[in-house]
Order: sequence, then C-alpha cells, then structure tokens
Amino acid sequence: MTPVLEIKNVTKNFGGVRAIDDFSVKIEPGKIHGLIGPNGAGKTTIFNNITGILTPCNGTIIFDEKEITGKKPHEIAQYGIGRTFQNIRLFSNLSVLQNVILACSMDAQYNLIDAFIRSPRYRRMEKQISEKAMSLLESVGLDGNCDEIASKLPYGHQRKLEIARAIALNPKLILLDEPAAGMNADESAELVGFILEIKERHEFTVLMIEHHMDVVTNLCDYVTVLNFGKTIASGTPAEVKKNEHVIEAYLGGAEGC
Amino acid sequence: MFLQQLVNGISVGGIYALIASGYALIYSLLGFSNWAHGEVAMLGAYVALLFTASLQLPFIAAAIIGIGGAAIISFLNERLAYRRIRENKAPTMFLMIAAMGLSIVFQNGSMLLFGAKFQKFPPIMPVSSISIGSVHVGVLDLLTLAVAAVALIVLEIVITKTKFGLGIRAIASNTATAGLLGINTNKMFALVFAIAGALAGMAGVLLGLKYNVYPTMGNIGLKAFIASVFGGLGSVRGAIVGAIVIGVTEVMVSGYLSSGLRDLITFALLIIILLIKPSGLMGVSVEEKA
Amino acid sequence: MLKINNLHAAYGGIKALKGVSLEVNEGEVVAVLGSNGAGKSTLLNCISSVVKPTEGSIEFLGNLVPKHDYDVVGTGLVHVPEGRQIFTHLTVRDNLLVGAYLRNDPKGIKEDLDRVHKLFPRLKERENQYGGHLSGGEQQMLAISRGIMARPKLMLLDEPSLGLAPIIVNQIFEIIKEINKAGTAIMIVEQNAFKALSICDRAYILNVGLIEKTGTREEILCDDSLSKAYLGE
Amino acid sequence: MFSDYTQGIMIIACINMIAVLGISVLTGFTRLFSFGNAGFMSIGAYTSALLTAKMGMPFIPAILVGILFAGIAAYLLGSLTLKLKGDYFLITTLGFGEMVRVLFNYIPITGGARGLSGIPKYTTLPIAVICLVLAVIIAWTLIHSKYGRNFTAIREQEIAAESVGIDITRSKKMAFVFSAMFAGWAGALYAHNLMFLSPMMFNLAKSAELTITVVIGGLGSLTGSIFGSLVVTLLPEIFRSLANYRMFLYGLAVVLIIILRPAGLFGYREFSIRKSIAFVKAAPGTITALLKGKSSKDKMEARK
Amino acid sequence: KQEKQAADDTIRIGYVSALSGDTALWGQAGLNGMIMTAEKINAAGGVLGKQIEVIGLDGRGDPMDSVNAYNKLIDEYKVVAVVGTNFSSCNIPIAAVSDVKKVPVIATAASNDLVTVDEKGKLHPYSFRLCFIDSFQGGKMAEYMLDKGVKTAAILTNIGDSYSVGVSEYTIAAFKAGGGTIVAAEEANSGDNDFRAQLSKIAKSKPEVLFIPWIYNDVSLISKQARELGLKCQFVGFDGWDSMELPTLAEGALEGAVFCSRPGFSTPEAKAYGVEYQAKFNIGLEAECLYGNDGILWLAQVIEEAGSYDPEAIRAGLENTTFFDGLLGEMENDPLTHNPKRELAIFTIKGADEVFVEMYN
Ligand SMILES: Nc1ncnc2c1ncn2[C@@H]1O[C@H](COP(=O)(O)OP(=O)(O)OP(=O)(O)O)[C@@H](O)[C@H]1O
Ligand SMILES: Nc1ncnc2c1ncn2[C@@H]1O[C@H](COP(=O)(O)OP(=O)(O)OP(=O)(O)O)[C@@H](O)[C@H]1O
Ligand SMILES: [Mg+2]
Ligand SMILES: [Mg+2]
Repeated sequence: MTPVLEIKNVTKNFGGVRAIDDFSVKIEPGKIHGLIGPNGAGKTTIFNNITGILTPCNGTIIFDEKEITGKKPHEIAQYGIGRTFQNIRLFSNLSVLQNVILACSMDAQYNLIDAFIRSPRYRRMEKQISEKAMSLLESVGLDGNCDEIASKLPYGHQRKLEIARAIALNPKLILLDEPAAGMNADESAELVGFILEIKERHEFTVLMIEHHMDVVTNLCDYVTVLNFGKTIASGTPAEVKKNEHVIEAYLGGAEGC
Repeated sequence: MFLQQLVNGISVGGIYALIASGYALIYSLLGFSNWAHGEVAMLGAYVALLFTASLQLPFIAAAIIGIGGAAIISFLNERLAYRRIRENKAPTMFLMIAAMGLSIVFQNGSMLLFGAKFQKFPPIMPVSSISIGSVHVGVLDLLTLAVAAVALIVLEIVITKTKFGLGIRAIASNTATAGLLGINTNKMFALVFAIAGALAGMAGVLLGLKYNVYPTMGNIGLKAFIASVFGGLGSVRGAIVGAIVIGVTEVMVSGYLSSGLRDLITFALLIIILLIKPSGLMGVSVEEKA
Repeated sequence: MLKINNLHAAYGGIKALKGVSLEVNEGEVVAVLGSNGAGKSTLLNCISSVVKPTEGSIEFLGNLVPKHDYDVVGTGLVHVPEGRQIFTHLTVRDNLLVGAYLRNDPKGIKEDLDRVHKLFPRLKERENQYGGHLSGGEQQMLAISRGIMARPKLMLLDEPSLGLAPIIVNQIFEIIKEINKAGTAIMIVEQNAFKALSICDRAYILNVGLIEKTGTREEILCDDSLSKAYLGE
Repeated sequence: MFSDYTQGIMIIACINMIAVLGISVLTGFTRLFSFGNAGFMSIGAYTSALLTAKMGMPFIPAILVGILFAGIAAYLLGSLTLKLKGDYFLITTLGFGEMVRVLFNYIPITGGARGLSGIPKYTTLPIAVICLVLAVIIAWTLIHSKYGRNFTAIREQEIAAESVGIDITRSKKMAFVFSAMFAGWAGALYAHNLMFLSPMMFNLAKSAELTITVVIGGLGSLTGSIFGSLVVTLLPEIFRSLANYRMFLYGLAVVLIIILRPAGLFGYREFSIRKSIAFVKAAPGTITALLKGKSSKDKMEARK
Repeated sequence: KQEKQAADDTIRIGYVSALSGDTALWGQAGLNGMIMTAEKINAAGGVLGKQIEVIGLDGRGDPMDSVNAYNKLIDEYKVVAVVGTNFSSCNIPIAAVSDVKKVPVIATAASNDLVTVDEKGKLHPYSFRLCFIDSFQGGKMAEYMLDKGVKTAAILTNIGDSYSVGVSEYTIAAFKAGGGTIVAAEEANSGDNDFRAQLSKIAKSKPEVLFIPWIYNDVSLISKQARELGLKCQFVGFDGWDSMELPTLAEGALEGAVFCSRPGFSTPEAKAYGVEYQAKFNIGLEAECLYGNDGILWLAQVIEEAGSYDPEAIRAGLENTTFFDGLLGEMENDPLTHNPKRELAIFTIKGADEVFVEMYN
C-alpha cells in the first residue's frame, strides 16, 4: 500500500541546534501512528515541517503521492492535512460554531460576484457549510455549546473543538499534538474512544504526538520513537515499550502514566 | 561640501535620535508607539522657557526644571490614561490611538495656553558654530549628539545589564507573569515613563534652543517614530542608529538630489530596508512557535 | 502556614469557587485534584492575588495575602502558573533570573541557578535560547525552575507534569519531593492524580467549586469511588 | 429641504463613512493597520479629478478609474509589504501615504501645492447617499461571505488560519486593496464635492483620523464604524464655534472614549434593533454599575 | 435657529480662518483684529445706525472645513459678508461656492491668482481680496533687485506652501527675464526646521542674494542657519516677513536684509494699533490683525456708501471701490480681476527695527 505520508531524510536546524536529524518515516493509510519521544526531541518540529510552518533544511516530504516540501501552510491544508496545536490555537474571541465555519472556507466554491449578488450557488454553499459545521460539532459533542466563546470553554472542550476544526478540512491525514495533555485518566480514556469513533466516521489517517502512554497504547497501531531528532525505535506500542533505548530515554523505570 | 553635508546630516540625526531613544524605551516596555512623545518634549521646552523667560532663572536651572516637568507629564500620561487602558485589557493599538488623542490635546492645549507664536530661549552660547577647515559645526549639534550618545550608553547598560532592565524586558514579554513573579508592574511603568519623559524633556530643550519653541514642534516625533521603526522597534541602539541614518539620508537627498523628493526617497529607502530586514536594522523578532 | 476560609470566586456571572476552605501546614505537600473546570487553577490564582475572591479570606503565615500579585512573592509564596507562561522574548537564563527578581543574594542566586541546571540539564544547554523557542516540555521545566529560583516557603504548582515525557514526569515528582525536603511546602494541582497522590501528605478533591473530599493520602487512595473517577479504575 | 451647510456636512459624513468602511474591513476585521489611506484617497481624488476636469470624462467612469488606480497602488504596495508585521507594516503604509503626497506635490499636472482647481461639482447629496448605501451593501456582503470570515480568522489567529487552508497573504492583500478602493472612492467623491484639490488635504492626520474613527466605533463592527464616523464628523461640527478649543476638545473626546469605552462604542457587536432595546432598558443599571465601579476604584486608589 | 437670526439693529459679518490647529496663530489674530475694530465702529455709532456683530468660525485651514464654515455663516448666521481666509487653498473652493451663495467674501492673505479669477479667466463675482497677488510681488521684487545691480540670485522655496511656490515662480521668471541668473533654486517643505542641506548647497553657488519667500517664523531659522554655515549674501524677502518680531527672532542674522510689504507696515497708525492690540489681547501684533481690521473697515465703508447691507449691494460696492485707506495702506479694487491695486513698499532690517526704504512701482 502506498503510504499517505512519507518523510524522507528530513533535517531541520535552528542556528546551532539540530532539532530533526535525517528523519524518515512512512505513515500507512487508515492507521493511527504515534510519535513519541522525550521533550525537545523534535516531534512538534516535525509537525511544523509537514504543515509548512517550517521548511526543512534537507529532505523531502511526500503526501498522497505529491511532494509538499516547502509548500505554504494553507496549500498543505488544502491538500488535506489538518492539525491541532500543542498550545491550543483557537480563534479565541469567536463562537464555537464560527471556529468550525471558518475552517470550511475551502468548501465555499463561490466567488466575489456570487457573494455580492447572493447567487443561488452562494446560498447553497453557505447553507451546506453551516450544516456541515453543526454536524461536526455534533460528532464531537459540542453542539450544545455552539454559541459560546471559544476561549471560555473548559480545556478539554477546547481540544475537541480544535479537532473538529481540523476535521472540517475533510483531511486525509490529521496531526494531533498532545491531544490528551491536561486530561486526567478518565478523560484520556474518553478521548481514546472519541478519536477512534471520529476516525471511523470521517475516514482519515492519524499521526499523533502524545506523552500519555496509556493513550498511545490504546490508540496507536504503530509508534515511532524520536530522540534528538532521530528515530531510536519503532514498532507496535507493545514492542517499543519493551525497547531498552526507549525505556532509558523516554519511559524511565515506571511504565505508563 | 560632502563633508559639510555629512555633518549636517549627523546633526539632524542627533536631534531625531534624542527623541527616538525615549520613544524606543517605551516601545520596548509596552510594545506600542507613543505618539504623544514628541508633545512631551514640546511641553518640557515650554516649562523650561517659562522659567527662564518669566522667572528669570538661569538657563541650566530652568532646563532641569523643564526636564523634570516633562518627566512628570509623561508619568501622568501613564497614570491617567495608559494605565486605565491597560487595566481594561484593551489591545495595544488602543494605547496608540489614545496617544494620538493626547498629542492633539497637548498641541492644541499649549496653543491655548502659550499661543502659537515662536518663542525663543535667551541666547546661552557665545558662539553658535565653530569652523574646522571649511566645515561648519554647530555647537548645539555637538551638545545634542553628546547627550544622545550618553542617553544611548546609559539606556543600553540599564536595559541589558541591570535588574531594572530585566524587569522591563520581562514586563514587555508577559506583563501578567512578571507581576506573578514579584515585579511591581505599576511602579515600573511609572518609572519608565518618567525616564522617557526626562529624555523627551532634554530633547525638547535642545530643540527649543535650536529651532525655537512652538506648539507644533513635537511633530518631529514622527521622525523619531520612523527612526525607531527603521532601527528596529524596541531597540534603543537601533533607534539611535536609525535616527542618524535618516538624518544623513534626508540631508544627502536634499543636498544632492532634490528636496522636493526628499521624503519620497527617504520613505522608499525605509521600505526597501524593511523588505530586506523585516524587523528593522537591529530589531529582533522572536517568531511565534507553533 | 496557608489558611483558606470560605473562599468564593467568580468570572462575571460564572461561579468558579463556592466556599472553599483548606489548609497547608509547614513542610507539607498538599495535592488538589479535580476534573476539568473544577476550579483548581482559580483557587491558585486567588491565593496569588491574580484573581480577586468575592468572599472569604486567605491567610499566609498569619497575614492576609497582599492585594497585588506582585507583592505576594515577597511573602514567600510563589505560583507556577498553568500553561507555563514563559517570557518568550527573554532567554532561558533571563527567565530564570526574573524568578529571582526580588532576591538580593547573588551568591544564593548563583547556587540556585546551578541547582536547576543540575535538575534540568536541558535548560543549561539552552541557556541562551529564547524562551519562546523551547519545546513544550522544555518550557514546562523552565516554568518550574523559575519558581524554584524564588526560593519560596510555599510553592503553588499548577499541573507541573503537563506535556512532559514520562521519564521527566517521574523526575519532576522526585524533584518536587526534594524541594519539599529542603523545607518548602508544596501545594500541587494535578491531573495525574496517581502521581500526585504518590508524593503528597494530604489531598483535597475539588468538584465544581466545592471541596468534595479531603484526607490523608492513604484515605484518598482507599476510597473506591474516588480512585475510579480520578485514577482510571 | 436642507440648507447648503447641512447638505455639505451630510455629504462629508457620507464620504467619510465610505473611507472608514474600508478601514473597518482592514483594521476591524483583519487587524491590519494603515496610516496611508489618505494616500489612496488622494489617488482616487486626483485621478478622477484630472479625468473630469482636464479630459471631460463623465463622473461615473472617472470614479471607477479612480477606484481602480487606488486599488492597483494598494495591490503593488501590499504585494511587497504585507508580510511585514505590526508597526513595521504600519510604517510602510504611513510612508506610502507621505510618498504619494510628496509626489502629487511634485509633479506638474496636479498643480503641486498651488492645488488643482476647476473640478466640476458632481457630488451632490443624493449621489453621496447612493454611494454610501452601495458601499455599505458591498462591505456588508464581503464581511458576511467566506472572504470576510477569512479576514476574521487572520485577526484572531494567523497560524491557525493558515492551518485550516486560508491563504493569509491573499486575504490580507484583498482586505488591503479593498480598503484602498473604498478610500479611492471617497477621494473621488471628495474631489467633485470640493471642486479643488491640494496634496496637503491628504496628510497623515487624515489617515490617522480614519483609523481613530474605526477604533472609536468599535473594531470588528461595521455599524460601529458608521456610527463612529458620524461622531467624528459631527464632533468638530458641534465644537466649531468654540473656535480655539475645538481641536483640544476633539482630542480630549477621543482619549476619553478610548478610556471609558474600551471596546469602542459598539465593540464587536453590530447594531440591531432587538439588542438596542435591551440595551436601553439595561442602561440605567449599567450606568449606576459603572458609577459604583468607578467610585469603588477611586476609593481603592485613595487608600494606597 | 431662532436665536441665530440677527436682531434688526445688527449687521452680521462672518470670519473664517484657522482658529485651531497649527496655523491658528494667524487665524486668531485676524479675528481679534476684526473684533477690536468692530467694537470701535460700534462705539462710534455703528454702520447705517446698526451695530456690527462679528461671527468667527473655525475652518482649521482645511479647504472642506472652511467651505462648510462659509456655508454655515450664511445659512445659519445670516451674515451679509465674510472675511477670510488667509489660505489660497481654502479661498479657491470658497470662491467657487460664493458664485452660488452670492455672499461676498474678502480673502485676507490668500494670494493665489485663482482666488478671484478661475483657471479659465472668468471672474468670481463675489470673491475679493486684500493682499498682493503672487505674481505682483514676485515680479516686483525680482525687478527691484535687478535695479540694484544684482546679477546672481538663489532662492529657497517652500514647496508645501502655495504662497511660496507662487511667489517663487514669478520671482524666478522675472529675475531671468531681466537678465539675472538663478544660480540655485532649492526647495524645502512646510514643517521642516533644518535647512542646512539646502543652504550648504546654496552657499556653494555663491549667490549675491537669496530670496526667501517664507513666513517669518521659518525665515528666522533659515537666516540663522545660513549664517552658521557661513553664507554671506544678502537676504531678500516678501510680505510673509511682515512681522515686528522678525529681527529679534533672527538674532541679527537678517541684518541688512530687504523685503517688500504693504506700505502701511510701519506707519504711526499701524504702530499705535499694535500698542492698542497688545494691551487688549496681551499678545503681539500680527499682520493678519491688520487684514482683519481692513476687511471690516472696507465693508463698513462700502455699506455706508451704498446705504444698504444687502449682499448684492455690498458686492457692487466692493467691486467699484476706487479708494480705500486702511492700515495696510491705500488701495483701489480692480473690477476686472478683483485684485487690489496698491503700492509696494520696501523695508530693510536694522538692528531690531524694520526701516522703510522706498516705494517701488
Ligand atoms: N524556533 C526555534 N529556534 C531554536 N530552537 C528551537 C526552535 N524551535 C524548536 N527549537 C528546539 O528544537 C528542539 C525540538 O523542539 P520541539 O518543539 O520539536 O520538541 P518536542 O519534541 O515537540 O518536545 P515536547 O514534547 O516538549 O513538546 C527543542 O530542543 C527546541 O528547543
Ligand atoms: N477567564 C475566565 N473567564 C471566564 N470563565 C473562566 C475563566 N477562567 C476560568 N473560567 C471558568 O471557571 C471554571 C473553573 O476554571 P479553572 O480554570 O479554575 O478550572 P481547573 O480546575 O483549573 O480546570 P483545568 O483542569 O481545565 O485546568 C471553569 O468553568 C472555567 O470555564
Ligand atoms: Mg512539542
Ligand atoms: Mg487549571
């Protein structure tokens, strides 16, 4: 099967710091792929390179058989990669519903003239977008909060809203940066169910960064472990958890948190 | 001729620099352009003038009072206007708009109080210029440059080397957390505004000596604004370098090309430099990390 | 040393705390647990005068806590806030020095700097990097270290393990224990209840603005209903 | 029906509103600042005036060409400078405005500082009102289409906006060109109202006034901008006979509004009948609350 | 609007100029001058037995604002004539409006030719003025210097000011036409206060005289900076220099400079007026005060002669004025151009005084 995303020998330097060092990985379609590693290993940097916020110093990134290295963030989003952020980045002063609607601009295939004359096409698409946004909110369980201001939501809800916003792109691939951060065990468990469910419903591939090992174990089909920007291990969660290097560099004595 | 023009340019730049340094200081703290800064300089000049002309105080004493007055006015701006806006948690642009409002108030207020006339300090210098070869150098220009240089050095040291400076930078980066860590933000704001005001006052008195005192003399603050953007916002060193660069450019364009196109060319240069260095000559930008 | 009596707080119309009373004694580690939105961060913000309570009193070392947040650190109480709140435009080193802003003992500051560098070697490596350019976990380390730099008598930690790798999480709790041993009382808010309970002496469970349960570590651990809710099984 | 004076004021109010609507889209919705829109106004004004006065072109095509030129200038400038951030972008617009002014002062065809006269009087009250209505409709539809949403997304969170597929450079450019075209439109009307142009009419103070108006009206509210521009046009009118106190009071009013109404007169809200009834009902309460809040704050400060 | 209706025993005369903003100094001065003179007229029994009421409105020096003020004076205050402004840029649009409003307006210091005659050469029937026009004084001053044997001259123009641009244009043209050489034509802009770049260049071209068509405030800076740079030529000025304070402001830098102005500049009457003015308003006299004074006096004379204060009658009276003697000096109105015919007086600066040299025509 051709991978959805293939990263080939990517390197990224910040001044003297080599954050990613000749990193390669293939993400199989339909899978949930975990990316773990110590703090500062370069995980978020990889996300930023994939999504075009950063440009790799070296190497190529291929998505859906197209090379996307060095493309602009919005282009990459349009190709079908959605993401969430480690430090939540919502449109904070806008309502929950507006947050999702803003992410649907690609569905609005009308032009300025349509907008000015309120053409049937314009009406139809605007209607579709509202409906889509509502149903997305429904699927993440935020339909009851659609008029609330995003920044006033509890933390966990903000994370879900970010995910909903990413799904609004109809992505083939979703990148989740620590979705379970700040959640307790119960909430994490709920998140696992939630991600599985929406993944089934919307049929995308997931690449996620996570430090909660129970979430990783329960969710990921495959895990890549990163340290100092290099892969130190990969395999199923069970496999990597047993890997000595991983235990030494990442997990420490006690497994799972 | 070229040498003379260079001297002219540097001395024009010196005046811009003196205002720009206080301007940059406030920007470095609050991240907003204090458009009323030039007007504070103007008020400082009027205070000094009042004390020499009406009360017959010796010039130095009056100048010190003028500088103090400007510091107090600047402090009051912070206390009565900007602080309230900060407490409202309004975006920084509101501070900028308020500053514009204040500059209108000060300009027209001083017109009401002092009249729009040009007013003159009594002559304080026996000679106004000295000649080195065929080049004429203004004594006041030398003084201005010296004051600007001292201001630069002192501010640089204070901001980068002292605890006070660390506090300023911390507040600039994240006011709420700075408070949480024990930095008395209100006191710091007050102090910084007073210092910037004193710098403005100094500039005002020197400006007044050179170009007379009148209500719109603060308009030169616009040049200071441009200089500090040019040099990199928030960087005192950048502001001063930017000021000199602008002064020299203006004079050179006037001297060798056309005064009519002076501003056109200066601004074109500014835009070009910003396109090459998007945060000015010496500004640093910490890009947001996603 | 910290005594909170009938504390109420609200954001606009929303009541976040509805009468919380609790205590922290000299040398103790106290955990505050609770689900998302329970009001934990609000509680800490009230203690450090970031949020003004609508009712109730907070005493620290026998005095009411000062009205302004910037006066609080001086009393020996430091708050490591939720979400790291790094000074993004300051270098790592300057971030740490701001932590010691009110101190005037260069020698002690130097010692503490060495101490946090030993605790988090990564911070030493990144000493001259802008805080904003650190990775999420590195920022968290910096935030905790910055708190240590104030040499507080009581440290309020808001979700210190957030975003940290498991190995670091373990280390962090070790470090918290160490700090505590060195004489600093700790009040810790955590989602990782299991870890928090492993180091605390006592714990409070907060539920929508009210203390639902309190007790020693053992008592809480033994309570089935609680372990189900907060520890996952 | 209206005296010439009243008509004059109404025409100016309409013209100002058109220019302010442009800034409203730019600053209120996209959070980009421009201190160069007086420059775009002057481009619209001079272009259309030269066409009608010197070449005898009819009014409407002349306006359109004026708008077009302003838009092209903004497009070219924006292509270069829109990647700059905050005050750095601001200063390039300021610089641009000044450059245009200097240029119009310099090239002979505009008459330089001595001004351009002999422009036909085409702008009448009905025309100004029709233009305003048209401008409001255009701005309104733009803001309530996906384009406007994209602007808002950029205002709130640039990085997130990109990550959901919004081309922020293009959107910013669009907002910028749009605001310039509105400025050009206003300029064209202005020229044919006053029948005279001189470069100094389009100075930095004029640009600043447009931005002040939008902030006073409330960032992110079109109705706020319209209302704000009424306030800013009428305030000096009310103060006119106060002669020398006029600008002083105007400046003071600006500062006080910013301090006392931190979200502008309208905030993010748009005017709606339903809400305004609720507001009027709640007003006595709000005012007392405000007074109380203020007095308790004063007390607090007194204690210190 | 009821209270704004003039009472039957008063005649309302309007005044528009910059009463606020950075040029308010002159606008205020003009208004003060008008008010002081109106009070004197009223004390002496008024005009046609009626009291004169002066209504001053602010136009900020902004053309649109000034047009509004002119309209407001007519529509709301029912004035019979308007004095002002001192800016050509304001008076050109006002002139166009006056064609329609049919209420005479007397510009004070607006010197652009287009204030009274439009670009097609058509007269604005209701627009008048008190000052010299640019072409007149520019041309005359150039001729005067040529007469004195001057061969080379430099000029520094304020390209942001239509007065300066206009005067310069005619000075240069006339100077060249008379066989002189302009060795340097430099420019600066309103609001500038450092002219050394231009002056250094001028110094290098070694002119015999430097024409400085600027307002006196700037003239003081320009002359001082020129002397600092070692520029030794004679300075020549125009009626923008018209201020008793100029010699003091320039601190000796203008010693020996010559300038042209209205003949009434240093007459005993004008000086006495200055003393009275200083006493009343506690501020020094500006030329603009005399313009205000002459504006209202001229109107009073015309109204008395016509026996009517109907705007149309006033217009006709102004147009056909063959003799009016105000503080600015004697004048006659040219009915074809509405420009005053008056003589040009030359003054020189000696110490702190401005000394009359000769009349030049
Ligand atoms: N803009 C930058 N400039 C300099 N260094 C940077 C920059 N961005 C990241 N780094 C460094 O690169 C390394 C990798 O950072 P990254 O954010 O990718 O880590 P991470 O794996 O996501 O860690 P965490 O789990 O803590 O979020 C870190 O050591 C960080 O300090
Ligand atoms: N600035 C604010 N404005 C309005 N409501 C707020 C604000 N901050 C918090 N809240 C609300 O107050 C309540 C308590 O919030 P708090 O942040 O104290 O909870 P928490 O227990 O720390 O939750 P978490 O585990 O998500 O950090 C929540 O309902 C929250 O939505
Ligand atoms: Mg990360
Ligand atoms: Mg919290």
